[in-house]
Amino acid sequence: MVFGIETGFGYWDPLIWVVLFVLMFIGGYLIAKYAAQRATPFRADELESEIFLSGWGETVEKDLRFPSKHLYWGFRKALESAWYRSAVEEHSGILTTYIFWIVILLLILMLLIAFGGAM
Amino acid sequence: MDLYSISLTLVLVVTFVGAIAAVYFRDLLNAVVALAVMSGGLALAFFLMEAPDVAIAEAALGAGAITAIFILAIGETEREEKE
Amino acid sequence: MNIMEHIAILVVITPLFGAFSTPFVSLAGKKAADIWVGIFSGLTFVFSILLGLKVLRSGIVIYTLGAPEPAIATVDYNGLIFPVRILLEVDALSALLALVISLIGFFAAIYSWRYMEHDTGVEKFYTLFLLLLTGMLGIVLTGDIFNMYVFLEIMSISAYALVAFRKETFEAVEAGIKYLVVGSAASTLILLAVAILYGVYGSLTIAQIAHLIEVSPSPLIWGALALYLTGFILKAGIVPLHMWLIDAHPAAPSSISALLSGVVIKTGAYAIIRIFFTLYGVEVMNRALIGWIIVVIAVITMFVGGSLGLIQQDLKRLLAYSSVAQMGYIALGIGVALIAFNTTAGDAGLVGALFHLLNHAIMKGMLFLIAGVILHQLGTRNINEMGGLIKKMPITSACFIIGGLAIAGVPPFNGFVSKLILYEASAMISPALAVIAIISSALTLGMYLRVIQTAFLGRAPETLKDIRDPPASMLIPIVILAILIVIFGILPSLPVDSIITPAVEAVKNQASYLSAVLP
Amino acid sequence: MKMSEKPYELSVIVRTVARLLFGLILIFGFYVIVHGHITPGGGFQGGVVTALAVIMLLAAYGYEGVVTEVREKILERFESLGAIMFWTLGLVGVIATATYFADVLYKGTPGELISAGTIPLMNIAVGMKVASGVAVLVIIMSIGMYYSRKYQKAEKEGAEE
Repeated sequence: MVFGIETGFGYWDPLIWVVLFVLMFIGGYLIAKYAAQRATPFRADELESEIFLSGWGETVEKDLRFPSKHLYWGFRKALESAWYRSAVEEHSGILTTYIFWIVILLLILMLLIAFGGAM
Repeated sequence: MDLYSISLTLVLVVTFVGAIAAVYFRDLLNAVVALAVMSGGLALAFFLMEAPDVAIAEAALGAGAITAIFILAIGETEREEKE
Repeated sequence: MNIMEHIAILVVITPLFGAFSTPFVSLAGKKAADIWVGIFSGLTFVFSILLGLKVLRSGIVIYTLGAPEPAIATVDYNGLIFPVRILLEVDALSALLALVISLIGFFAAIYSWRYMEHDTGVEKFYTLFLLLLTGMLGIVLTGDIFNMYVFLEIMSISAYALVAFRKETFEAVEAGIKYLVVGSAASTLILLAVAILYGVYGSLTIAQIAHLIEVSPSPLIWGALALYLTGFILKAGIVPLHMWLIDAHPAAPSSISALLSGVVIKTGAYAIIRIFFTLYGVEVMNRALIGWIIVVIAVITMFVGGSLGLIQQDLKRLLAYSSVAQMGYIALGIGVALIAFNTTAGDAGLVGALFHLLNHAIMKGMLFLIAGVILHQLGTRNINEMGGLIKKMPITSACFIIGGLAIAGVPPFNGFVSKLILYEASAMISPALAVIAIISSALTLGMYLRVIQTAFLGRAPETLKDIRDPPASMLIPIVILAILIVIFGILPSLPVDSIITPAVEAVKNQASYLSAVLP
Repeated sequence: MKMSEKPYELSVIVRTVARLLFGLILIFGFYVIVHGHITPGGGFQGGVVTALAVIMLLAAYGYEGVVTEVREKILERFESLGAIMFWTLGLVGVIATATYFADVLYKGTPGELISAGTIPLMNIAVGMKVASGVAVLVIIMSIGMYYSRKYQKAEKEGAEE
């Protein structure tokens, strides 16, 4: 079999995934087509076509772009104070910080390897 | 102590003093001259340790070219180092 | 002259000649220089393929400079036979790296034809470009630690100059100077390590030093190992010495970013593998300790790269953080291979590391070329200013989506296969490692989904009206690399069986590397 | 610091000595390059010495005084030529059915000037490359300074008006 590969203690066959992906695409396309047929056409002139968005004002079509900062916002919010604030501060772009890290890593590796490296 | 060790020690002391002075001086031109002295001492040390090839390279580059480049660059800046 | 006999040196000297003849050729105009560079990087690629075929067919290739015959590496001095000559020693690992480097180099050269059309001083750009290629190929092919340092400096100095090539932008000059300072610090540490090894063993040939370390390990060499490791960790862009990469890779012209992120940092990984498995050998070192150091660094690298990439707004900066994260995966494979050397887990770790190295070179090379296309066509690198690009430039967008999903480890692309092997290898050591690796992969997926969602899908802003796919000479390298991603994903055993497994065997078989040179 | 009227020029003594020494240093540099295979020194060291002659002129006369004598575009080509020469001399070994960099030319008697095969030629190639490379480096630096001086001066005059 040309497809597939041994991975240590398992076997990975991409062919089945390819078939699955193709089936999923066909299924999604059919559903989208069916939905497009069945959906009521949008009538802007009629009163009942106004969209009610949970009490908010109607969204303007121009604002419907989805900026990148909204994705994974929960993850970022959760780690904001614990990790991101200090990490972004550390990447300050100041050259002495970079040199500082070289010295620190060299010290750690020297201590660990010079005294424990030999068998 | 034979003559060789004495002269080598002397040259290395000159090198060391030059290096310290290069860091110590606040006038950049003086620091560059001290650096050139250090390079000269280093070149002499290389020569005493029977590496004339390296000595020539060190003398030409360290004492000559780099000093000239530094002096050209200092001409563009303030001479005194400020806090 | 028989070309196959001299193939090892031809791989190194072809780009070298191209580099220094380009200023003369460019007197005849920019078109001539373009074609000249295309010819020479293409020739390098062809020679690398031939070299790889020779290594696969007849084992380790020795090429000695200045000897009456290529295979004579030793000198007879009063009955004492030992190697002193400068030599290239090419095993399957070196050949694999040379192939990857010259592949990405060739595509980046062709891409540069149109990408650099608005810049001045293109002949200097091409000279530095080919010198960068020379340096990388020299590092992976040489069998001599001092030559490795020399080629490392050739590579690094051309990289510093290329990062600062667009000298009219403040960002490029600043990044270039930062890269210069930290890169020189790392090179100095590496030179110090070479000096220590030479002082202890009186030799510079890798095989000879490895043999002497096996016979009489001196305590000084562990200091040299720490210096080596620090230097090459910086060159490989692994946390905590990754910060220059984040500044330098976005600032360079995009074809250079593709080379820097695709292959230049891989030479650091290659050197780490070569030092651990060939120069020192796994027998004399405390494998568990050093392996765990590498694994811990790798885990931190994956998390830092993934999590900080998630908050970037600049496309090329995001790609640079992604490179950091992927270098973590490669380091994880190396660490696992050290801890569990010569077991199923160790072999899988090495296969995963080398396969991911190949895959990441292709994927990140392609992604940076696409970032260059976007910069060239739109004039912006900010993700939030893009949108709906898939309608304007369908081929480029399709390639980016393929590359982004592949690098995030989505089946059925090639990144998934190599990451799967790495997950399983690390799970055999400790399941927690595999969990962290999968979480980091999810972070990578997050950052690429952001780009795909915001820049390629969605609605186009008013400002982007007449945007088209780039000209053919920029598009063809991207498309070929995308096709390679899909092929390696669907037929993973094709590259693994033909080039990765021989390289893994070469890494594990230190004895044959030594016996090829020693009398 | 007060700016002198001329952009960059040292005293007459320095300029005269520099003009007189220029040729001598150049000749010494060539000597070190050519005798690289029999005495200490070689292409690199001699090249740096040769470049020092140009640097000395630069220090004494400034960019304007030197650019008429030494053109950096020609020096750049010269540097590439040195590299190509070195590369080609390496290839001589391959053509003579040995390996790259093999020393196949006439060996001669050790200690004489015409001996050691390709090595003196390689020294000359390296000398060309290093001399022109270091000289170009400093000339380009001083070009940058010349223009920044000019720019500052123009700005000052603009501010006075």
